[in-house]
Amino acid sequence: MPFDADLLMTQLVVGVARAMMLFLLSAGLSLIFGVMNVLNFAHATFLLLGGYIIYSVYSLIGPGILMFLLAVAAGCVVLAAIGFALERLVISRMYERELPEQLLLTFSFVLIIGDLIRLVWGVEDRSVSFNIEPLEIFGTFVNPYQFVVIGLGLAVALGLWMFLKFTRYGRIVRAAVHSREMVSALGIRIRLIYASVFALGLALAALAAGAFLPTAPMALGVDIDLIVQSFAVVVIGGFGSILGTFVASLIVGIVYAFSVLVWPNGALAVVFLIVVAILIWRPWGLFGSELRT
Amino acid sequence: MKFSRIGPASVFFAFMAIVPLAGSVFWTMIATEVLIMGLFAMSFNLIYGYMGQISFGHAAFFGIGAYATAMIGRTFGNDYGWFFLALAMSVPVAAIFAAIIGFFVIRRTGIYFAILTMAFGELMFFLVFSSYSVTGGDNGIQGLLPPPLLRAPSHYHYLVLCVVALCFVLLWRITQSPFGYTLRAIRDNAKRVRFIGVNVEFCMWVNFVVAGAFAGLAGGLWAPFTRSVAPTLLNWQESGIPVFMALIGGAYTFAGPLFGSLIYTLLHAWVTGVTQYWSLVIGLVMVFIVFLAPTGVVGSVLRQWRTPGISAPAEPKTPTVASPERG
Amino acid sequence: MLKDQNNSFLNAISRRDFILKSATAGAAVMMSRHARAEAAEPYRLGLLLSATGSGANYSEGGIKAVTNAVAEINGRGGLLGKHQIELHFRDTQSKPDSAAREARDVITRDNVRAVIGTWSSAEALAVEEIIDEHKVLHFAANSNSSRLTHENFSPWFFQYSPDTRMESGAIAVVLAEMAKKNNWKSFVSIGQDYEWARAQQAGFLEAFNKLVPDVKLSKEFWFKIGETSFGPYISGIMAMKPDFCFGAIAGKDNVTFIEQARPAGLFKRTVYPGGLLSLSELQQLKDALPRGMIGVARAPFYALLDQPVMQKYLKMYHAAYGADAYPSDWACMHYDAVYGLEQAVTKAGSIENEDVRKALTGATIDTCRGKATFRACNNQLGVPSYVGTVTDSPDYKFPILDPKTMTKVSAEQTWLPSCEEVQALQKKRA
Amino acid sequence: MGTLLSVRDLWRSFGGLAVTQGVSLDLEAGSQEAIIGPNGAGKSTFFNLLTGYHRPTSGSIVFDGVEVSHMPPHRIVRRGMSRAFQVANIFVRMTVFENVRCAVQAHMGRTLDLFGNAESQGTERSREILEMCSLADKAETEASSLAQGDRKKLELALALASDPKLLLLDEPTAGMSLEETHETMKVVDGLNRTLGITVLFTEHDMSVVFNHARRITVLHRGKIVAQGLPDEIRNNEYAQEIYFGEKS
Repeated sequence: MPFDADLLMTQLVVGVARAMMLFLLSAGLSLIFGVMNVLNFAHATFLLLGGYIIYSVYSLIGPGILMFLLAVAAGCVVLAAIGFALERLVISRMYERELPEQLLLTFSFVLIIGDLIRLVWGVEDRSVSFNIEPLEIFGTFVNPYQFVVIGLGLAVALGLWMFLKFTRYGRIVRAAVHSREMVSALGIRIRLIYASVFALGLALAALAAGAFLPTAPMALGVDIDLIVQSFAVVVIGGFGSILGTFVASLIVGIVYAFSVLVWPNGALAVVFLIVVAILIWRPWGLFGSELRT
Repeated sequence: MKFSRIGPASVFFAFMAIVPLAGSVFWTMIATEVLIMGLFAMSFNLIYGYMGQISFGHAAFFGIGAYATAMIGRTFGNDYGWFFLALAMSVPVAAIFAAIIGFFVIRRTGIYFAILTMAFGELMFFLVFSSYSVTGGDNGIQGLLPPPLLRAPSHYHYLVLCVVALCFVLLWRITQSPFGYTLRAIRDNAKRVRFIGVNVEFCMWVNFVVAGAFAGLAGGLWAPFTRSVAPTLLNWQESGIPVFMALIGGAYTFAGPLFGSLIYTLLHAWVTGVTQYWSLVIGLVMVFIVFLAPTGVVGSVLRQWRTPGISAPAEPKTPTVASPERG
Repeated sequence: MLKDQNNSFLNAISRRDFILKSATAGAAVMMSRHARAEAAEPYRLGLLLSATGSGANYSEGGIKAVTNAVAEINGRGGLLGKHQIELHFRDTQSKPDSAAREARDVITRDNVRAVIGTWSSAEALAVEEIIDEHKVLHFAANSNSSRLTHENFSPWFFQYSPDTRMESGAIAVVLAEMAKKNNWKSFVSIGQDYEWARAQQAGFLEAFNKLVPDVKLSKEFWFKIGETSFGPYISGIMAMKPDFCFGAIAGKDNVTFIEQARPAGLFKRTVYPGGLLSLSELQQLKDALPRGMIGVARAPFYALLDQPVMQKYLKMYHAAYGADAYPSDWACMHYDAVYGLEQAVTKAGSIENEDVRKALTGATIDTCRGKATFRACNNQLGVPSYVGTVTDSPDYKFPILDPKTMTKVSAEQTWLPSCEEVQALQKKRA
Repeated sequence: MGTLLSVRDLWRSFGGLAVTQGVSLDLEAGSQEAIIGPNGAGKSTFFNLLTGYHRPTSGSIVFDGVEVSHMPPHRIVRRGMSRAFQVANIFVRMTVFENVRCAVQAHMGRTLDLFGNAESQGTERSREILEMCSLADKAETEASSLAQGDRKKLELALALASDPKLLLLDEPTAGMSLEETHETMKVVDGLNRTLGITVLFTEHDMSVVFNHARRITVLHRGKIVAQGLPDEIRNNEYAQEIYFGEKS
């Protein structure tokens, strides 16, 4: 492999783009776990659901980039509503239950939603194509859509950070990550917070689906491949930490990109080697806090 | 008193012994599957029901056992000697991997234990998957025929029945031993166990290895049963199956996972024959179980007629399992 | 079963209610059997394809085709005019282990005489172990690793698709021409890390090196099935500056790869020949597919319009799914598999497995791809592979591989030249 | 009788905050002493350091002639130092008898006996301990359904199972009724007098402290501020000020 500056540069860019895709997917997962202590196995399945919904809305109102953005917004709203309802009706009954039962419940969502998608949309893959032309920079071609993804990832990261840092709701959510009892003690309606966080997490999954659709078709089984990588990111970054998820996404994305050059078929094994190493060294992740139970 | 604990299991094994007499190859094979998966689920339950930790990478040991048997079988053929050696080797090979992985995972509890086991499981999956020259990569290994006398489904069924029954007795002994009670104590309150003079990490490690070894044996039985192995045996979705079986049957009863395997396997066989939306049905059943029979089917039945104090491990009253020790 | 009942069944059939419909059809068969006690035994046929997992999309064509073909045959009274075909579908979940399990299930529970399937080669390899033991016929119309007909061969196995050696050999023939003409020196390969792609790539290397020994493979990339972001691979390929990039990618991954490679400029830097461009990919990628790209197809209906069987099937397909619907390569091959079974049963005059197997071994049958003969030593159907360049067509709403310039590489040109060589590879089964 | 426990200049800090600051303490074999101090004085941390649950930042702990400051808890227990917790730490999903039997078997070194029968080992001793702690009538009760007072008794029983030379009791009567308190302290006194077990306990209830401890150590902000016989402490102005003063 001829490693020159050009290659390192492009590999860095594609790595970061991959990272931002992972971040969009994992931010909601991390937030939900951080606040509610529920590991949502079905998070990527919700992404899939969001993708199919966006696809359907877009084929109704499309074509055009503006219409696509509208469809993505619609997808986010629908998923948020689903998330809110699901939390109130099902998840909220699980907080006092044992961990395996929670895992099993979200695992059963994977099966149920996967089949519901099949019932409604069938087995055909769905994709949206915008015929993007390559961009030539300094004699190398790059995919301009990568910059869209990177920009979106940064914007979401910044938005979430500002929301958590500067808004009242955000501060309550952060407090809930730290200690559930404290928030209830303050007399804040924790149930509403939980439902809202779940809704936000699912809306983020729909947003990720929107970023995903122009580059890869929505297809059954995609969720199974994605969720494992998403877990890797959340574990490395630390549950509940948006900054951690962001940094971990970068690590996983960039390491993966360079592993592909050196040991292509073992790239995912490398990612899980990192996960294992981190979990042994700091089980609460790079930016998670040790004291959380 | 003792019979009331082993009674249902005796009925179960007696029933398993007469299934082939009905003459249906299909039901014989289903029964074999119930036994193998039941052993897998019981091995998982050593970690969950008795030690209080949830492993989401237990299929790794099942898969490693299956691969150990498959690779020895592929190399040396299927003489009776080699066949039984290959089968037996699934135990130490899985145990060695469990020992290495266990060394790292037992330091963590609760959700971290679950995720660390899952990460190790996925790591093993990707290693098997990408070591194309050794493991055959994605296509796995085929042609794992047992020696002629064991080829007939009913014969293989009786072999499996003997092995699983033996394991059942061994597992029963383990759970009724001082070690078994120490595990229950660790499950209830790991911190306290340290202060009665027990090396908690070491106990957990031993148990992890034992559980891995039994899972490996289940995998070893599985490989010649399906005549082939593939890396999907190791991945995290496969690890969900024993979790489901243990919960459906009742993780806090000794034979619960075995009955869980019976229920799950029959349900699966029935549903896949009726509708292609089998995962929807299974998913709904899972939700149903989680909400309406949280102590599992066997657990719920037992609760109806068993006096407290007799049941080996009792049903949970407080959600203590998930919380890590320090916090 | 009444004839018009069958027609309405055929018309009404759609993807989603396939199972319900076939279940009721099965029930109807059972009932009519009770009604007419003297009716002949039904022919039980297993269908092992994916309804879930990564293979679901590509199994749909097969499911449709088999259902249609069965309905058509049953409409004629069944096999030999009296044996109604009873279809038993099982979801293999795109996983080898599940495939083996479902194969065993459908064989022992429903007593099927034959199975059709599966989607992936790894699944087919697992199933082949089961059918060999139970002496059940296995018609593969999708999965095509050459292991199935060589190393793991079972006499009960019949291959309706060109195997990987033939398919990749065909691409090698076309590419060797181009390499000589353009004075190419090096290339890279990228493939899905699974049986079919591994076999496809190995087959290509062997055949290509024989034809043009001095064009060198400089790097191979393998990725896990279901990869969703190919960025790192694409830039890795471009950095190697190869003259061409051989792709052993099929299905959704090929769609994703092309969707991402195009805006990344890969096709401006190098050519990407060899990917499987079945009707599914052509319809899905549409505009995103670079015109002029070289791809391979297994049964492109648009290039086979002169074949009587294809004409018949196409008419049936339009009747069932509308004038705008066309059968995918997978559908055509699965149709061939059922139609081939009928021809074998007719020839044997019996539905007994041993008779049908003997009748089919070495037989010449009519298929969507013309008359073709099974190779006696490994039950490989002697069908060509179709290598062509992507072009727009006035007749369809999607691009096709140009039939005018298409290279039809015959089976004899690409499979192992002699049966001795085939048999040397086939291991003895215990 | 010689010195059973000798603590020298023990320090421990958590993230820069020194919780234990140079504590030194000697304990005669056979004695029964108390450590008192307001909340946050560092009593629990001190116990945690002694029993190996936390490692000291510096200093030494010599127990029965052996340096134990870097041993893990289970090894210290096996050397004969046992503890009962303030909040009952029992095995809720086992019966009272199984609780104690498990601890007895651990003391017998049977923990790694995978194939033996738990029901036939250490049962005599377990019954003895239950008798001692007046829990014999509740032997078959599931621990989770015990009342608070009985939980504390079981806690004590678990600590006794390892046949300790030194027993550390963290508020042994917390949450108990007056009657239970009396009963429990009678058991403790009995252990000390008849079995010769050295006892070191912390307690909030001053009547318990002054009636049952032969020497009292006052801990404040991680330091020992006073030490002496009950009467001396009662009259020690410094101790009165920081302890009783802050408490009210």
